Amino acid sequence: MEDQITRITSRLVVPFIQVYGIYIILHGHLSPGGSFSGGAIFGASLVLVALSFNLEAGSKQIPHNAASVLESGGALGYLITGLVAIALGGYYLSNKAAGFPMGEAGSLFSAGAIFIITLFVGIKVASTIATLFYYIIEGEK
Amino acid sequence: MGFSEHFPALIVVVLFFTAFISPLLYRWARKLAAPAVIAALLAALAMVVVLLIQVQQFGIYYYHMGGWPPPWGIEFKADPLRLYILVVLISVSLWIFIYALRDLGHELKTRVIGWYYTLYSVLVGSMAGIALTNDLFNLFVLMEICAISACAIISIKEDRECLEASFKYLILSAMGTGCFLLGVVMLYMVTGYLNYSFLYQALVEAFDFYPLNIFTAAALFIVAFGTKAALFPLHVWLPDAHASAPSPSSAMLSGLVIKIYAFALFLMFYEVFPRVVLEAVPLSEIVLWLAALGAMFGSIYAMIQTDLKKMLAYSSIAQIAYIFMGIGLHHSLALVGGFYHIMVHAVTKAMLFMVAGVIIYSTGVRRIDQLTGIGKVLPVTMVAFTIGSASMVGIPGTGGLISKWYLALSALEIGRPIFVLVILASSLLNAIYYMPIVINAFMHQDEFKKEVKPVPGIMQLSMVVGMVFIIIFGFFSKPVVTLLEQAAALFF
Amino acid sequence: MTPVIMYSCRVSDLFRNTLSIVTAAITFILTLSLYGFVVGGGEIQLTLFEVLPNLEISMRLDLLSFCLAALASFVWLLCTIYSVDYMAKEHACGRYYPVFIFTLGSCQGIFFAGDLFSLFVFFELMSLIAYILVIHEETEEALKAGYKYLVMTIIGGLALFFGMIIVFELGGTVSLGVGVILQEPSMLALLAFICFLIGFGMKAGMFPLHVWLPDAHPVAPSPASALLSGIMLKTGAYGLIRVIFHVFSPEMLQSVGWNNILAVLAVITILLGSAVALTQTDIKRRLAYSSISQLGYVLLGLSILNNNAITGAVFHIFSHALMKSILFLAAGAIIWKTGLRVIADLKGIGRQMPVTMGCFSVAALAMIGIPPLNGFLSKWTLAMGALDAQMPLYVLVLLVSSLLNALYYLPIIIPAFFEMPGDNGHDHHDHHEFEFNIQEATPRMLSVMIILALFTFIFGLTPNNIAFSLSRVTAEFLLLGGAF
Amino acid sequence: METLQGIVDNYYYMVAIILFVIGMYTMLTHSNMIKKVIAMNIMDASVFLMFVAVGYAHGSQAPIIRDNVEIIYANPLPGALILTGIVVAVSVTAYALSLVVKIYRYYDTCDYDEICEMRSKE
Amino acid sequence: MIEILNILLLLFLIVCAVGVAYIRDLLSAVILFSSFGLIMAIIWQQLSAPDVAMVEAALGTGVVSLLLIAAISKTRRTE
Repeated sequence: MEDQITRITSRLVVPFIQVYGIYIILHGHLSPGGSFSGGAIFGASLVLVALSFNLEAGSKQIPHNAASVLESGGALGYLITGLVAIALGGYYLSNKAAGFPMGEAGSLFSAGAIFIITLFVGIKVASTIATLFYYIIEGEK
Repeated sequence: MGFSEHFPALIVVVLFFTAFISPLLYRWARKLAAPAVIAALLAALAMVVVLLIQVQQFGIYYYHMGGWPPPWGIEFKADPLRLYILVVLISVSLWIFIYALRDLGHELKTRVIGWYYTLYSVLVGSMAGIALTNDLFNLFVLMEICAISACAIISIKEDRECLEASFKYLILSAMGTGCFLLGVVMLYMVTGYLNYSFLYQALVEAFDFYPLNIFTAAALFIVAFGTKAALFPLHVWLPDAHASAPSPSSAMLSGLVIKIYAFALFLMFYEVFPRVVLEAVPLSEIVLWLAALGAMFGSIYAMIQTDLKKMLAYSSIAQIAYIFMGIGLHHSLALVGGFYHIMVHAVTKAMLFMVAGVIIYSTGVRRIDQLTGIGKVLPVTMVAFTIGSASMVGIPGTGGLISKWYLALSALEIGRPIFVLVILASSLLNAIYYMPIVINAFMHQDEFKKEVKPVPGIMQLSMVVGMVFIIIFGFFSKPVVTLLEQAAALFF
Repeated sequence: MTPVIMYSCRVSDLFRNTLSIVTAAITFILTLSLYGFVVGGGEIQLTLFEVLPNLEISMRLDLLSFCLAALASFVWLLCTIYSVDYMAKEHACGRYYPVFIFTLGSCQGIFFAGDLFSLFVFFELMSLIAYILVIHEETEEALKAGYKYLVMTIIGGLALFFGMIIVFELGGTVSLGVGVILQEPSMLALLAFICFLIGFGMKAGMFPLHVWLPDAHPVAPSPASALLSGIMLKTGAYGLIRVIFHVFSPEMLQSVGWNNILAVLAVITILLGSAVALTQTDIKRRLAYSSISQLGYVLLGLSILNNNAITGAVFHIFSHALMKSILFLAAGAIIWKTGLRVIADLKGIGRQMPVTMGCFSVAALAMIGIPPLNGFLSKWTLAMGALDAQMPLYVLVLLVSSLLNALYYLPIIIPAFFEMPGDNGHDHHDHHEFEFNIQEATPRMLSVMIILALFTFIFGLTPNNIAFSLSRVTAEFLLLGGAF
Repeated sequence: METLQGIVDNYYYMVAIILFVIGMYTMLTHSNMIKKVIAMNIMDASVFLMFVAVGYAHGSQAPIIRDNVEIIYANPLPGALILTGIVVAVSVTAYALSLVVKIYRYYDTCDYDEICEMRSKE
Repeated sequence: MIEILNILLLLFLIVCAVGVAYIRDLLSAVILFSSFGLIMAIIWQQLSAPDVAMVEAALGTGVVSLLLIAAISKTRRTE
């Protein structure tokens, strides 16, 4: 897979894919999409890097340790956000009732806890996909 | 109710939280990882007990995730029966975990132990969720999580049998969840609800218009949960999976995981499908007869095994059949018997797998015919085995008798003594394959030939705890039975 | 309460010999101390705790329990004393004594059980514990016999369980002595009756279920066989008595004719046991088959269900316990001293071990039913009962069986005293051994046998002795439905 | 005729059931493990298709807030559920594939029947 | 008109599924499967569930095919 064309193309394309992924994650509550699809796109971009260069370059881009920390961190963030809602007096994972700041409907920061949660889930999905790919392709972990 | 109103969610959350934090802890502060899991389990147990007390005082309690009321939001329900299951689940898993602390180092590579903690907490958390949830789709998701983590604690051992067994398990349980989801869709199609309580009411009306859909859904549920809980003809995955897994995992799988699915099937039959549906088609009958067959064939298969853990696994098939019988008999006493058996068998089978684990740890022997004379070198272990098998057979003074008593009583109550015969015949078969092991272990002239490693104190302690509990279940069963009778009264 | 103390007497340590004797003695004395109370017609019902709603471990003391408990603890005491010498040669005494005493405890538990459930619990407990006694020798043969015993025990236990559940289902309670639980005959009640028959009959060595007995008794150490035959078989009979009189009622059984099932089986048991005993060459096996036939008498008495028959049955429990204990202990003494088990080898042994063989002969004669001994009295009473019930056929059965008894006991006794060892000269080694190595058993063992033999005489010679009158009273008590 | 009409009316359901059956058949009969995993995905997808079809009302629009509030929305709940379902299915697939790779390393084959044969020879 | 498109798509789905079942070359099967996923995504768009369609396109088709191909590259290509 050491091909000049794929390298250059992927070098060009990857930043856009990543931005697009982040966009989808962040706008999940406004337009179709969300953390799962956005995270998958982001993760796919990482896999693309790994495929078009070689595994070492990919590993450099997202080291294994960092990936697994991010995985746990993403899930933990999700759970903690839910707990914060309880601390603020609502039910678990409740949003408006717990007093998260709600913005204008239609703007980016309009959904209180949803925003935080999607962010965390996006991180989780992206890092998980990358980890899984490495796991299968490398075999030894 | 104050802070405790959040407990239904927190029980699950705290376990998942530990699950994700433990690999981090294992990476950075290795000594804290295991205590963290223990602390989480203890916290969950405390919450369950508090909830149980409150539920008994104030009645059934519903918790809405995110404050969304049903039928849209996910709803958790806390009623005595579910909390009873949770108490059994969490305390037994705590006990197994403490045992696992020593045994894991022997069976697994150090590197993956942190992941084992994660999977363990996820497994317990998802099972707690299955028991608590009041929403079909949530049930589906939790079932998948449970299936993956259950497979993973088998395959984490990374030898050939484990991998192959867990793949088989994964495929069959994927089939099970596929069927389940199809059933859910069928129900959603005719009612538009996923919440148990709403479904229960809506199905009464919908039954007049779409009987076929509802029957199909019910049949699919039986297949789904039957596969997952190893109801007789769908049990093929169980022996391999349970026998090849590391011993704590086997204890967990045989002791708890299959019970949770049986409990889920029970919820389907009693909380989702109204009586009219169950009376129109003999669904309970099907479950009942399959259970009867399972009770016989599980024992017969167990008799011809040569591997100790395989034998225990087949015995689980026979024992889970009692629980299904408790569900299928459709009588309050049968429920008491079935649910009591959930507890008894969870403790007993977990302990028996621990015994197997200790034997493997200490001597490396797995074959039944090589166990001759082992009672003299591992006395505590084999006494535990003796008591465990006594409970399996249903000798008086052990918990096994009480559940059989109730099952048999209810079979008579509805006028079907044939099932009493099944229970008795199955007990006899149990005796036939458990007793020779005990006898040969203690009463044989031949000395045990293999080299023996000393058994760590914590393992012995866990087994002693198990023994004590089995005896306690046999004699002081009244509080539990009273609780169960109250809980069962809600359904009749 | 006394039974509780008895039950808790489970001790094992260095002083175990003394201690177990003392325990057995205490048990015996405590049981006896209840005598005055019971004869005064007292009854005690005592609930220890509830296992399940309406299902409790409870204790109950009445005349019948007292009789059997006293008998059991008496024989036990003597057997324990006997064991001290006998077991000195054996291995694993540390296991033997606690188990021995524990069996006593559960046996007393059976006799004092206040309801079917506790009866069942103690019954199972005793059977399973006795398993350890059966396979004490740990030989291949013992293990095989033990396995058979275990399987049969479990089958019996399950049958009992089934029967008990039916009773609970139909009657709502399993307490004994609150009157008759099952009033109406029905299919289920018949099923329950058959189940009890299987469960208790298995223990009592009733005909189709006796297969474990001739294997298990001979392989156990002799004191244990004495108890197995002498007392533990009786627990089966005891259970049947309880079931017949407290769960069902004699009138009901007679009216629907279910007692005939028992009668037929009992007759077969008697004849078959005696006949097969004839063909045995091993002395302990012969004794075991003899036990089967003797228990048949008890069952026959129970099936006839009138005053004389019941008296006979209860008294036969007494007398058979004494006789069979002597026989097994004597056989044990012979084996202990000489290692001989085959009957043909025992010629002339009466000259070397006169006291042992003397006791043996007394007991054997009692078995046959020679008049001044207690066996005669019980058979006589049974026969009276049979005649009362217009059943001369049963008398015939008794006579035939006695004849058979004579046929298989006399060939042991007569050669033992009147023939020289090695008459047919088949082994010189035997001869040698007989000449020089055989002495009398130790005094303790002898004294035990002598005491038992004395009781055999006493009970036989004085028709109004205490055991017989107790049996008589018990029978009346039972026929009156458990109330004075 | 009525049945036929029913089939035509509910063609989404029918296709979903057909796919489900194909998926299950492939999953249970084919011995190749990767094939099994793909079939599992097909089976899941068919159920999801059915689920979404349940939530679809004829002529309805995607449930996105717009200025015009008069239009019929499709039921968003199945959509949200299916999202979760897909993620779950993907994770099961990923796990199954990692198992397959590991099994391949031990047995040098992906074929389940061959593995069974090898095991029975041992 | 749109109905006919839908029906065609559905038929194509079935064809893909059957193809997956019968093709012995695993890589082709994976490609067929990913086209199956894409068609599924279109159908979901037709059924007014755009976010499901998006997730299916990204996860169900993209990631799963990726993983499948990775797995096949590690193992054997034919059945």
